[in-house]
Amino acid sequence: MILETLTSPIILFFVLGMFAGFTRSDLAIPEAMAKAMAIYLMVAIGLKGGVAIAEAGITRDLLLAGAAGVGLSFLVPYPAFFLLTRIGRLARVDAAATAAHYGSVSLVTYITAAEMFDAAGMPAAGFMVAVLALMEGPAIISGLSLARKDSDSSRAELLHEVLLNSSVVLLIGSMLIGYVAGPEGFAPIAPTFAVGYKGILALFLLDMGLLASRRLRETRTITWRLALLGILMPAANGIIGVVLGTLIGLEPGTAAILGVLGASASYIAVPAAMRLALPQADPGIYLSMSLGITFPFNVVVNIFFLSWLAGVLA
Amino acid sequence: MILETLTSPIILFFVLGMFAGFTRSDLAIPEAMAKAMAIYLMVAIGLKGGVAIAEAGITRDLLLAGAAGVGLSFLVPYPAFFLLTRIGRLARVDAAATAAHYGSVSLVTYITAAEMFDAAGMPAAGFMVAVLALMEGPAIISGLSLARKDSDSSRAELLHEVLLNSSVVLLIGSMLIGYVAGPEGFAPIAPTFAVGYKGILALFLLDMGLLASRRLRETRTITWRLALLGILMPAANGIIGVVLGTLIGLEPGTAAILGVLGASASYIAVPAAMRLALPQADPGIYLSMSLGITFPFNVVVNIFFLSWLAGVLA
Amino acid sequence: MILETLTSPIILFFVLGMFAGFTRSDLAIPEAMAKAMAIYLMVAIGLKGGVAIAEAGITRDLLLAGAAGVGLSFLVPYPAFFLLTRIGRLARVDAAATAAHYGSVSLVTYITAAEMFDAAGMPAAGFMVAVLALMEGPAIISGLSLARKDSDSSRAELLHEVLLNSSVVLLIGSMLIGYVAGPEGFAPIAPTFAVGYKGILALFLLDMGLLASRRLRETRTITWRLALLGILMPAANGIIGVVLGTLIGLEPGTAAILGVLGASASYIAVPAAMRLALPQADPGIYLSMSLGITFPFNVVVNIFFLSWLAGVLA
Amino acid sequence: MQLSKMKRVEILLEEQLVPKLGRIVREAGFSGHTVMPVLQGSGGGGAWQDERLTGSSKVMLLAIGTAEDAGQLLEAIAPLLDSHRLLLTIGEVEVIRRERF
Amino acid sequence: MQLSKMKRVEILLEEQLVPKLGRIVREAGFSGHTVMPVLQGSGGGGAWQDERLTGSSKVMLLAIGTAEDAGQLLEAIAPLLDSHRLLLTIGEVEVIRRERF
Amino acid sequence: MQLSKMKRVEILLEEQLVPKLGRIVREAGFSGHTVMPVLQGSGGGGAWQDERLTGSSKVMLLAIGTAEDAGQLLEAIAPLLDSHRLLLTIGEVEVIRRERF
Ligand SMILES: Nc1ncnc2c1ncn2[C@@H]1O[C@H](COP(=O)(O)O)[C@@H](O)[C@H]1O
Ligand SMILES: Nc1ncnc2c1ncn2[C@@H]1O[C@H](COP(=O)(O)O)[C@@H](O)[C@H]1O
Ligand SMILES: Nc1ncnc2c1ncn2[C@@H]1O[C@H](COP(=O)(O)O)[C@@H](O)[C@H]1O
Ligand code: NA
Ligand code: NA
Ligand code: NA
Repeated sequence: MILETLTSPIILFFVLGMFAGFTRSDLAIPEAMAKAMAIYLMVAIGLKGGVAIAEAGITRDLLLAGAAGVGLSFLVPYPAFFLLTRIGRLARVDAAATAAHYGSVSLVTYITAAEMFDAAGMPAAGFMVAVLALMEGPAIISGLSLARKDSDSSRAELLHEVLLNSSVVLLIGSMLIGYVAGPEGFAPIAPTFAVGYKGILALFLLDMGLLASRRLRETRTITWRLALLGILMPAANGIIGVVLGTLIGLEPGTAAILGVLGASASYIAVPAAMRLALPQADPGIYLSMSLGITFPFNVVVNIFFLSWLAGVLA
Repeated sequence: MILETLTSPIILFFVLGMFAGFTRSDLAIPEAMAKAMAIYLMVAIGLKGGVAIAEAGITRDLLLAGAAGVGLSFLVPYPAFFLLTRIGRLARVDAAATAAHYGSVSLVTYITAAEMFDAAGMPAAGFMVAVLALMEGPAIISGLSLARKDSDSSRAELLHEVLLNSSVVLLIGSMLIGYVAGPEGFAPIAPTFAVGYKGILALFLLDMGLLASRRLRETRTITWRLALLGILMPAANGIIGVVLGTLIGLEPGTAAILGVLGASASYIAVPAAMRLALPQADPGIYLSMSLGITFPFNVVVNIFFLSWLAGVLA
Repeated sequence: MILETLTSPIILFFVLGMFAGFTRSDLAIPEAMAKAMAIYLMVAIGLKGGVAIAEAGITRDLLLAGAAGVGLSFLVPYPAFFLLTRIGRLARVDAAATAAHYGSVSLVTYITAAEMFDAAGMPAAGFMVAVLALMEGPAIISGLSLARKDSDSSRAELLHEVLLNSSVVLLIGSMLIGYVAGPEGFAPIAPTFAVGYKGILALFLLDMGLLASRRLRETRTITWRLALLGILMPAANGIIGVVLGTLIGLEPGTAAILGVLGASASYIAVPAAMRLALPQADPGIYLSMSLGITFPFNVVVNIFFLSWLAGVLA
Repeated sequence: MQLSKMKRVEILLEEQLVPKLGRIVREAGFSGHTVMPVLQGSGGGGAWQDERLTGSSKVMLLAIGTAEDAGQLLEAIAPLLDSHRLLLTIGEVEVIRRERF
Repeated sequence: MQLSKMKRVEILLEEQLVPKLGRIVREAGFSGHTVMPVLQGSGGGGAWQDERLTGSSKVMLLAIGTAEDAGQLLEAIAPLLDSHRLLLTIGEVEVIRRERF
Repeated sequence: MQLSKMKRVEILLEEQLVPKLGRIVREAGFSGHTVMPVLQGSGGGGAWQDERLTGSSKVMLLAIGTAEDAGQLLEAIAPLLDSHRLLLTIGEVEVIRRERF
C-alpha cells in the first residue's frame, strides 16, 4: 500500500500544490472554487453516509463509535494543552486555541483516508460521517474552558457557532437527506456525487497543498518544539483512536478511520470559531501547526500507518 | 406522488437551505458558485429543449403554447396589479413592479417541476423551454405601463434589457445550438449536461432555500395581506395556465408546466430590470413576495397540485 | 469536416459568446467560474497527456516535436516583430510585446483543435501537451530581447515567471502525475476529467467569445493594418508548423496540431508577464490582436485549414 | 513634487446604474472613474447583502476631480439621490500631475 | 446645495466581527454602515492574505456620521482595538442632505 | 483619546505590481499596507474591466503613514507613475495610537 499511496493521484496533487507553494508559483485556486469543492465534498459524503445508515440501520457500532468520537473530541485538548504549554512553551490563550484544533477534526483528512482505505480493500463504515460531524464541536468547548475565559462572545453565540456552523449543517443535513431519500431516492442525483467525487478531491488537495505550504512559508512563529508537537500529537491521538476503535469492536477500516479523526486537526471550522471567541490567540500559530505541519503529516504518513496498525490489532 | 415529492432530495435540499437560513447558520453558497450553477442549468435545459425540437420539429403545439405563454405574461400583471393595490394596499409603483414579477417566470421553479413531472411519468414537452424564455419579457412591459411611467431609462435601453438579458440569451442561444447540433452533435457534450444535472439542481435549491429564508427573515415590509396574495396569485395563475393548456390541446405534463410557468414569479431577471427602470419601487416588497413566499409555495405545494389538476382535466 | 466544424456545439458556443458580446447583452461568466474551468481543462489535458506518455514511452517523435516547438516559440517573434513594426507601424516596445504573444501559444486553441481532430478521426499524439507547455516561455524571452530592454524586473524574477507561471506548473505537474499514476492510477479519477471535459470546453468557449468580442468592441488602437497581420501571421506560422511537423515525420494529426500551436497566440500567460516586464506596452494592442482577431480566426477557420493541409502533405 | 488639491467623490449605488453614472461623472468634467465592490450594508432602508443572483448588488464609484467638477456633478446627480438611494460623500485629497484630472 | 461636514470612519476588521461592529456603530449614533472586501495586507503582525477557507478574511467597514457619532464610536471601540487588531482611521468628508446621517 | 494626523495614500495599480509596491511602501517608512479589489474603471487610456483571465486586474493599495512617509513614498514612486499608469491620491485622516504607524 505504501507505493500505491505515493503514486495515488490524490496525494500527488497535494505534493504538486506544496511544490507550487514553496517555489512561489503564481498558481492559485480561486476562493469560490475552493469553497464550491468543499461544499460538494461535504454534501457527497453526507449523502453517502446517510444512504449507508438507511441501508444498515442505526447499529450498536454507530452509537459506540459516536460516543468514542465525542469523548475524544472533548478530552484530547487537555493533554494537548499540557504539551503545548510545557514543551511548546505557548502562552495560555495560544495553547488553548491550538489544543481545540487538535481535538476537532479535518474533513479533508477524513475523506482522503476513506478513499485510500476503500482502494486498499478495508473500507470504513459509512456512518463514520456522522461521527465526523459530531467531533467538530466538543473540542471548541474544551479549548475555551482551558483558556479560562468565557470568550468574548456570549455562551449563546458560541453554542450557535458550534451547533450550526456551515460544515455541521451541511454534513448532518446531507446525511439526513440521504437517510430519508434512501438508495432509490438517491439514485437520480447519484451521478453528480459519485462520478465526479475522486477527481474533485484531487483538485481540492491541490489547493490544500498550496495553502499548507503558504502557511509554512509565511510563518514566523513556529519553533522546532512546536513543529515536533505538530507530528507527535497526531501520532499519539491516532494510536489512541485506533486502539479505542478496536476495543469497542469496530471493523479494522472503521477503527482506523476513528484513529484518523483523532489524529486530524481542524483548519476550517475551529479557526473561524477562534477568531470570534479568542481573538487574542495568534492564528499564525494554530494554522501553521494544523494546516502546515499536521495535515501533510497525516496525509502522507499517518493515514498509512494507522491503517497498518488497525490491521495488526484486528 | 405526494410522498415522493417530500422525500425527493431536490426538495429536501431546499428545506435544508430554509432551515439553515432561519437558524442563521453561517452556511453560504459563494456567489460565483451560484451563478455558475445557474448558467449550467440554463445551458443544460436550453440544449435539451433544442435537441427535442430538432427531433420533433416545429409543431402546432409549440406555436400554440408559445402564444399562450406570451399572452399570460402580458396579461397576468393587470389583475395582479389590481389585487396588489386593492387588497395588498401597495402604492402604484410598488404594485406595478411586483405585478411584473408575477407575469414573468422563474427558471428554477420550471426546472424543479420538469424534473418532478418526469419522475412521475408525465413529462412535459421539451419545447416548453422556448416558452419559458418567451415569457420572461412581456410582463416587464406591462408592469412599466402600469406604473404609468416610461421608466427612467429610454425605451431602447429597456427593450435591450428585455430581449438581450443574460437568461434570454443563454436559453435561446443554447436552444438554437441544440437545434442546430441535433442529437448526434449533442452526444459528445451530453455527459456534462445530463449526468450532473439533477445533483446540481439539488445544490442550487439549497442556495434558493438560503436566499428565500434570508428574504423572509430580513423583510419588514410584508403584511399579512401581501403574504396571502403571495399564495393566492400563484394558485390562481397556475390554474388558469393549466386550464388554458388543456383547452389548446397540450399533453397533461405540458399543460401542467404551462400552469407552473403562469404560477411562478421571477426573482432573477425582473428584479434586475426593475432596479434600472423603476428604482423607486422597494425591492424589499417584490423580492420578499416572489422569492420568500411564492417560490417556496410553488415548489412545495403548487407544482404537485397543478400536476394533479392537469391529470384530472385531461 | 467544414459543416461538422460549423455545427459543432463547441464552435457554436463561441459564436454565441461573440454574439452576446457584440449586442452588449449583460451575459457574463463569473471570473471564478472561468478560472475554475481553465484549471480543470489544464489538469484534464495534462493528465491525459501524461497517461499517454506512460503508455507509449518517451519516443523519438516526442523529442523531435518538443525541439521543433521550442524552436518555433523562440524564433517566431523575430519575423513577427519585423512585420509589426514595418507593416503594422507599431512602436518598438508594443511590437516586441505583441511578437511575444505570437511566439507563445493558446491553451484553448490547442484543446479545441485536439477535440476537432479527434472527432475527424486524425487524433494528435497525447505528448503534444508537453510541447504546448514547453512553447509558453521561450517567446517571452525573445520578446524582451526585441524590446532591447532587460525589463523592469530582474532576470531572476522573469525566469521565475517563465518557468513557474501557473499554467506551466499545472500542465507539467498534471502530466507528471498522469505519467507516474499510469492508466490504472488514473482510472479512479478519470470520470471527472473525461466525462465532463467536452461540455466544460463548450462553456469555456462561450466565455472566450464574450472576452474576444468585448476586446474588439472596446479597442481603439487596432488599425486595419494590424487586423490584417492578426490573420496573416497565424496563417503563416500555422503553415510553417505543419510543414515542419511533416518533415520531422509526425503523424498528420500531430503535425497539424504543431501548426495550430505555431498559429495560436497567447492571451493568458504572456499578457500577465508583459504587464510585469514591459508595462509601457499597451495591452489594448496585444490583447485585441491575439484575443480579438487571431483567436477567432484560428478557431473558426485556421484549425480546419491546417488539418486539411496536414492531410494533403502526409 | 507639485501637489494639487482635488476632490475625492465616493458614490454608493446599484451596479446596474454604473454605466449611467459613469456618463454623468464624465460629463461633469471628471477625467475618469473607478468602481470598487461592496459586500453588505445597512441604513435607513434596512440591511442589505450582496446577492448578485437577485440583481441586488451595490458598488462604490470613486471619482477624483477638481472642486468645479465636483460641483457640477452634485448639480447633475441631485435628482437621482433620493429616487435611487445613492450615498454620496466628498473628501479632499492631493494629487501630483494635476493635468491628468 | 447645502453641504455639511461629516466624519468618514474606516475600520479594518475580521469578517466574523462584522455583526458585532455593526451593532456598536449603530449604537454610537451612525445611521448605517457599508462593508467592502479586502484582498491582502501586511503590518506589524506579518503579511496576511484572503483565505476564506481557513476563516481568515478581513473586510473594511465604512461609516459616515457626525463628529459626535465618531467620538462615541471611538470610546466604545477602544477596548477592541488591540485585542482584535483593528485598524481605524477617521477622515473628513462633506455630504448633502445631512438629515440622512 | 489622543488623535494624531496621518496621511492616507491610495494607489491604483496592476495586481502584478503589488509585491513590488508593497516593498516600496514599506521602505518609505509605512508600517504596513492593505490591498482592496477594484472592478472596473475608465480614464485617459479608455475603459477597463476586471478580467483576471487575461491578467488585467487592478487593485487599490491603501497605506496609512506620517506626512514624512508619504513624502518619501512620492519620491520613490514618481518614476513609476507614468510607465505603470498608476493613480495616486493623498488624503488626511486621524488615527489613535500613532505608535502603530
Ligand atoms: N451612515 C452610513 N455610513 C455608511 N454607509 C451608509 C450609511 N447609511 C447608509 N449607508 C449605506 O447606504 C445603503 C443605503 O442606505 P439607506 O438608503 O439609508 O438604506 C446602506 O445599505 C449602506 O450600505
Ligand atoms: N500603515 C498601514 N496602512 C494600511 N494598512 C495597514 C497598515 N498597518 C497595518 N495595516 C493593515 O492592518 C492589518 C493588521 O495590521 P497589524 O496588526 O499591524 O499586523 C495588516 O495586515 C494590514 O492589512
Ligand atoms: N479621475 C479619475 N477618478 C477616479 N479614477 C480614475 C480617474 N482617472 C483614471 N482613473 C482610474 O485609473 C485608471 C487608469 O487611468 P488612465 O491611465 O487615465 O486610463 C482608469 O481605468 C480608472 O480606473
Ligand atoms: Na482530532
Ligand atoms: Na408567472
Ligand atoms: Na504561436
